[in-house]
Amino acid sequence: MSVTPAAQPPPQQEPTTLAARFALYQRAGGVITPLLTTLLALFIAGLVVRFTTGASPLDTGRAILDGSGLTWFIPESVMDIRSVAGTYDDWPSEAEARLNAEINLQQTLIFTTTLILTGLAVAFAFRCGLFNIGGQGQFFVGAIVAVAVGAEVSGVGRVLHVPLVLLCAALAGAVWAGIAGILRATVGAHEVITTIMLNWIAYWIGSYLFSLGGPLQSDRSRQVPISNDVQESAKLHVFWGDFQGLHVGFFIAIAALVAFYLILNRTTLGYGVRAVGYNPEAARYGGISVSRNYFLAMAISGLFAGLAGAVDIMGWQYRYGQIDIQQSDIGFAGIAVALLGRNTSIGIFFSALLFGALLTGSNTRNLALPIEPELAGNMTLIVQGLVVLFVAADLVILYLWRFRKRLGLPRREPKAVGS
Amino acid sequence: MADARVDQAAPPVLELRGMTKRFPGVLANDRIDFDLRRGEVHALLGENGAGKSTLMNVLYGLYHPDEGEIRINGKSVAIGSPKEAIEHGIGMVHQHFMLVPVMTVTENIVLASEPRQGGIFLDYDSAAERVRKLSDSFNFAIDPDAKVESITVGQQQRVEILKALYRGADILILDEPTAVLTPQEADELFGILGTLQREGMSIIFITHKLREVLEIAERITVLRRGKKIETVPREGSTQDTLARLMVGREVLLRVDKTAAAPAEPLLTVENLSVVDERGLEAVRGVSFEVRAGEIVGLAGIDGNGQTELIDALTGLMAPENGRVRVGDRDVTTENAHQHLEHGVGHIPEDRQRRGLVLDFTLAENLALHDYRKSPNSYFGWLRPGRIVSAAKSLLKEFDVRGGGPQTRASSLSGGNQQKVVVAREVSRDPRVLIAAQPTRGLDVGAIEFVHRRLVEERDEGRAVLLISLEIDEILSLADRILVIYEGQIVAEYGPDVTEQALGIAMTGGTREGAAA
Amino acid sequence: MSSLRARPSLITPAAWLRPSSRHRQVGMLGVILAAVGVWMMLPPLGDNLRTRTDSVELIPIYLGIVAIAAGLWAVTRTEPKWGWGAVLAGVLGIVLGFAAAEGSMADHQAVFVWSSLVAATLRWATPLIFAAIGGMFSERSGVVNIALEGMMLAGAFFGIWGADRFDHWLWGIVTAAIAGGALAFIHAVFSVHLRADQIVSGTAINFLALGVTGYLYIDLYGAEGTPPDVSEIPDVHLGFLDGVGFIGPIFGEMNLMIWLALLTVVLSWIVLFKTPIGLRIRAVGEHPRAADTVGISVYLVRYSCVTVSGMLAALGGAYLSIGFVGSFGENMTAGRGFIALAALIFGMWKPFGAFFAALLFGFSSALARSLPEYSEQAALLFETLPYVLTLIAVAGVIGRSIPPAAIGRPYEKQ
Amino acid sequence: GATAAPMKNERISLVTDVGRLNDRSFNQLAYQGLLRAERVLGIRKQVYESRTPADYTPNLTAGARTQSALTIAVGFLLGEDLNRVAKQFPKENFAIIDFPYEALADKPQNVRGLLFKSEQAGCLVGHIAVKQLIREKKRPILSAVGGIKLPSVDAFIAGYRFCARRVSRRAKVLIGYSQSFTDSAKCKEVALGHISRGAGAVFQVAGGCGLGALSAAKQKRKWGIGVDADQGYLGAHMLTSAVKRVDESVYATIQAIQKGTFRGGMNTTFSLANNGVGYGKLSRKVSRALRLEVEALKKAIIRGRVKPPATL
Ligand SMILES: Nc1ncnc2c1ncn2[C@@H]1O[C@H](COP(=O)(O)OP(=O)(O)OP(=O)(O)O)[C@@H](O)[C@H]1O
Ligand SMILES: Nc1ncnc2c1ncn2[C@@H]1O[C@H](COP(=O)(O)OP(=O)(O)OP(=O)(O)O)[C@@H](O)[C@H]1O
Ligand SMILES: [Mg+2]
Ligand SMILES: [Mg+2]
Repeated sequence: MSVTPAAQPPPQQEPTTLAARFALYQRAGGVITPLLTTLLALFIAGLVVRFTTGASPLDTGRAILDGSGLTWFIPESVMDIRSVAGTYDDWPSEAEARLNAEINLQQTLIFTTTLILTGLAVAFAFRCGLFNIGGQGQFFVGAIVAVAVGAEVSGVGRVLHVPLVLLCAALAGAVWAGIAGILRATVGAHEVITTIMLNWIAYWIGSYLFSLGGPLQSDRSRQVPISNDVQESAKLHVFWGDFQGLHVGFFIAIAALVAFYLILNRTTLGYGVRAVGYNPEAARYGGISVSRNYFLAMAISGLFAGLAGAVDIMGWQYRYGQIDIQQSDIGFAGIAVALLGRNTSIGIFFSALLFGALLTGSNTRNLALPIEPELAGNMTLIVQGLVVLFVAADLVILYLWRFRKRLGLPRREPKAVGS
Repeated sequence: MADARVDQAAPPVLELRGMTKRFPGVLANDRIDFDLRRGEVHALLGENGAGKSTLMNVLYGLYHPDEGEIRINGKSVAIGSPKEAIEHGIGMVHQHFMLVPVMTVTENIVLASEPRQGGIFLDYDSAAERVRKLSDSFNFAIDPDAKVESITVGQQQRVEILKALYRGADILILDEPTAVLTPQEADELFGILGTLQREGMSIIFITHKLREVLEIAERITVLRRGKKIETVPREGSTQDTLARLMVGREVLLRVDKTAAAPAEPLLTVENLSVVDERGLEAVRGVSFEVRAGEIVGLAGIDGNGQTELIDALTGLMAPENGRVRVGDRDVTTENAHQHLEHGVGHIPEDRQRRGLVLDFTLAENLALHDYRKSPNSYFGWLRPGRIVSAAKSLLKEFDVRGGGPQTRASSLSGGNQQKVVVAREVSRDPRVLIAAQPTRGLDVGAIEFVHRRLVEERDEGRAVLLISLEIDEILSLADRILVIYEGQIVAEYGPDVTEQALGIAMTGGTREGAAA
Repeated sequence: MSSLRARPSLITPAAWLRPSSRHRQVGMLGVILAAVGVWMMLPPLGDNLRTRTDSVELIPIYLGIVAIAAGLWAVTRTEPKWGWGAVLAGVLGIVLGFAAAEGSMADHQAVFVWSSLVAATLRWATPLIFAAIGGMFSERSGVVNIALEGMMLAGAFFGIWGADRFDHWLWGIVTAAIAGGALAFIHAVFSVHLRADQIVSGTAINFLALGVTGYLYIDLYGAEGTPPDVSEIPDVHLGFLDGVGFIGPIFGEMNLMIWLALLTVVLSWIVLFKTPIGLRIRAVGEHPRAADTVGISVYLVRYSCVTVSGMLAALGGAYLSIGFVGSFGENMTAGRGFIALAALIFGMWKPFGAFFAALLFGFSSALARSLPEYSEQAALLFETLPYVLTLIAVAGVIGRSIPPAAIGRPYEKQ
Repeated sequence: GATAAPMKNERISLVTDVGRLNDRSFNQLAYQGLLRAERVLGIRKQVYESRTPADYTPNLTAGARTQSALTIAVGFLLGEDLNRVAKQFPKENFAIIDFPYEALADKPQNVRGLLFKSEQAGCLVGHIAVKQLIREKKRPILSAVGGIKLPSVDAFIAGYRFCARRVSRRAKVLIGYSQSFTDSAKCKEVALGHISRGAGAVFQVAGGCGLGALSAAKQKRKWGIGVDADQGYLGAHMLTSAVKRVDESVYATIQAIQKGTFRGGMNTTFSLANNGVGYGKLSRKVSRALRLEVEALKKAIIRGRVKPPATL
């Protein structure tokens, strides 16, 4: 599965594709296409909801938007919340409604934080021509180490403890991904296999550590397979909200976005990574060590994913457990986030926000569909799938565009060659 | 079979009328008229980007024309896909070969019209047999069971021709077929085309090489910037008139240079042996030296160890034996980066695969070797401003057209891409410049530029090693000529050796060697 | 493509031995030593040895250490492949040695009933084989299929739905294939026609499959789940194998789908390498433009291959639901699609390669299921065995696998 | 408390853990209890599924903030979050399944723990299984297939093993964990392994995964024993089930709310004594004598004469 440019001969059709897309973007003004596809996606999802439940597609879209908390920015709109079918009562008061929007926005941003970091983990490797499908495992390792260092180390002040935990978790993630990097660099083992395997290894090691009687299982209660809570000194400051509010990890994620951009575009390291990603043969010819960059790119990817794990633990979860590991899929979501964001910082920010909003907005708490609750959860999964599917296909818009053209709308004359 | 004479009176087998093709922002073909007579070789001549390939791709159904009409044997036809083109008896050998490297010759040839066994299974044996027969009838000497990636470029091209013949083509389009061939291979190709012509085939032949045009074409159509300039018969045309039609100005066809003044040896190679990817010894005990102020030409047929030799000289591959010195420094075991540091410049043979990172901007590409150094970077931080401004002046100096420092390399034409590579290598002020196939696929204007530049570098006291498959290029540039054959240096000549002598040495000393 | 590399065709093909081959031998030796150590721990040899001496578990530990040393030696001397292999094999040997020392020896027999281990191996491998072969068709034609998981899940659900609805397992298989094919067709539309990123599209399909099957499952079957008396795919009873030692218990009573999986491997090999269709598929995956210029419809080939891949993956799912456990549960494929993807790559996109990779995986899963008898504490750690073994295998023995050249890149007609 | 007037139409919220509603285990049973309360008691239900642990707090909070009369947290995974939310909303009522209130860090006084003596149910089915095998002249080897090693799982198995051995010293209980509550193929493999080692009855304690174990029993013509709900409907191979009436506990708690008798800061323990656990429908092949014997054992346990342990 080579998304790795490594094995590709220089493609002739590539520029055409890029050029065609580029032209489209230019015509559409850059941001219009993603916006349009997102709206289209929500509408299609709404159609499916309509088909199965009879609810209006527009209401569905509106409910998801409300549920995501993004309407918090428009205070007038919060009291206007309508559930899809009207089974969901109004909030007792406007203040409560506003608080609800606020809580939802916090949850959206908490997801966004994690998704940005797991997205970066995929994107960085991708820029080096590697497909890091192992963000999940690196996330686990980061979370595990964060719990271990955050809970078991005590007596250091917050000033030391927080950076210590972040550092250890990031390093753990880097080491975990680095294994795949080394294997790719030295023996050429395909990173898709190795990272899938490392995911499962991390999964089971984590399950073991937190299992009843496991090394990291809670001292307080021998009854449950979860860890101790991290020390107060290892918790990230929550700066907005009381009920699992937004923590400063959000800014760590933003900083990571900036770091990602700077490393890639402003450092010699990033230059090497990109060169290898685009054309390993040319990079080698240019005096750049391909294997070193494979390793580094994977390790840095793992660093981001490890941070994601740490930030989740330190920001709101405070403990980790066997079941948490077995149910988590946030690392996989990172793949879609990165690719949807076209592996750039800005793109990843917005796609992480989109995913975060979708996850919060479409969960059963917010998208109260007029169907049995046990069906609703699966309905929201369908909605998410459809949205991702259509958002990815920006060409849909091009088809619609062409369709418009076929209707006889005018187009500009291309200029002659050589002018 | 009918006589080879072209029937002037009969209607043309193929006629294009007012063909127009637009790409976003580019008018690639502008109302072009073109006709092809039965049994003729009609050359299509033009600079890089003139629209030749586009026109032929339209004819072959790969592009859909915006306007225009195609007539075959007087009848207007619509060609919507290569499949339909094939049905109309059109075969095309593309500029970039349309072969699947990991499949065998036979598989490539029979693809999509496979002989079957019991209606279901691929009858590979009879396919291979047919391919062998077809190949033998044209004296192609191609092993039907060889993997395409393991045969020479010349052979690959014959496979392409066989592909067209196998499908019963009677109009054959060849897009820059000689760009990748050795002189011998090119001659063989012309022989083949002669045979085909005698059998009644009509051929469209695209090239930049004026000499070839005059050698085989009955008529020549010249395109410039998407427009048809003129169609002229061979009689009465000369290289100079054609070049002027093509470029729109006078072109210098020979390289002006003074005699070399070689000084101290800068590149010394002693008893070098290199093993290729498959563990075979590709370079076997080669020794030579290149002195400051001379151009040493390394002539040889493709696949005689040049690639491995270059890789070893530039640190991309560790030699098995022997040593390499740059100046006084032994660089045998050093890596590519260290070679660059010690003054080796390298214009690689494949600019798209090696020379450039096509998705990088020109500025980034120009910094490829030195991005870690001041002033391009500072403690690991790049300084884009410096990189861009350095690039700006380089692009100007080397007359790179079609983009600025922030343009992606992929959007440049081949000639300009090559200029970027040359600019980078030369501007680093290397002591030794290894130039492999520096003008492959370039038009006359660009070739002129690169050649001039190489001579200038020599005159500035660099040691230049020129590796080329084109005897012409070697003869017009080199001050001393080495011939490589089966991984060994088999002959050394001065600058005034004859083409024949060189050709014989390149094929192992005997005429039989050439046929093998 | 212009970048076909010309090879020296005239050089006599005598292979000059490189000095590094000595290093390779050391690495190989390391792998072999460690393998011997592991083997000695397993019955019947292990039991016999154990009756003579009680520190028998030291053997793999010693051998493992030697193997690691040899491996490191080779690694530092340009033979990373065998070197790392030896290191990892050595580690495995040591782990097994310790496990043996910890565990109660009486349980060895229980763990290594070879015939039941082989039977379990085949059961684990079957869904993987279907999905990996399915993935092979898709990826050979140039379309990444990360959605095998979802297609499998769809097969699992619609398999049981069809068997229930039409009262026969045969219909279950048919509906599973249709459902998987339909899901795959969506993937094809998006990744071939709409040129969406193939991985994003695949991820979305996985979401969709999870949602759709979960939704329909609850909607149709509610709290009690799929009916207990649903028609299941039968086992094939081979009477003449009854009582034949070792073979009998394995092949005498094997599920029809396991036979079908084996058949699929052979058939797909024939299709891919012995028919014109296979030739075209491979050409499209390697060089779509070349295929286009001889009149092959790249889109058609890709659409069909992706659809077939979904159908096959769905058969793997159907095996799980109506072939093996006889019921459906939400997300019952539990990541097998991704393992199948790994098996496909590990098997270098070849039918038999994928088959053996799936077997390796099945074997280690089967082994992991029985190992907890050694040590209850470490039960969860034994779960890592399939993954660790695969990691060792990719790292140490196989190494690089080169994907079809055009994979992942949408093809644009001019 | 006969003082409070019965309320009608109050809102009751249910928050699942990440197993979600259709886990064929306590989430599903709790939901069924809620449905019954909706039908019979006329409450208004409000169900929040948790897809990730990040949903726990917001979901519990939403339950409290929408003025639910009671918010029920399903499972110990929600313990820490419930602790926090219950403190935030001291006036609201909460209940948590399978978790003692005093194990919550702050021991909030508005939370009620709903506990189950699953070992008693395990004991009964263990007894039945051994007796049945002995009567059929088979070796008394039993299999228990657990999902993940959790106290709530082990309680069943501990009772099962204790009472199996109580019947016969020869009785052997093979215990295996599939390490999953969803992947039924894994459970089936574990069960097949046990059966190949002679197990004559398979007790599943693994939610949805356990269906695989029961399928193994069916295929190999051994006895199957269900868990949580009465799974007798699965077929003739079902010997009985160890029933844990989570639905009952939810229903009873809602009833208490309506009657105004709900108190936080304490636990309700559901056991054989109050019919909170028990055994399911017995196979038709179970003799009358055995049926009487089981009832006797049940009484013995209720009186405290037999005390199955809750841990292995
Ligand atoms: N796929 C394409 N998309 C956009 N523009 C194109 C495309 N192909 C060609 N062009 C444009 O059409 C013009 C003609 O290109 P064409 O490839 O026909 O030139 P050519 O004569 O074959 O050049 P050369 O001799 O270098 O092969 C080019 O200058 C280019 O601008
Ligand atoms: N896909 C494309 N999209 C837009 N412009 C293109 C595309 N391909 C080529 N061009 C333009 O076409 C011009 C000529 O490109 P072309 O590929 O014909 O190079 P070339 O001149 O054939 O090079 P050479 O023959 O030396 O390999 C360039 O200026 C480039 O900008
Ligand atoms: Mg060209
Ligand atoms: Mg061209």
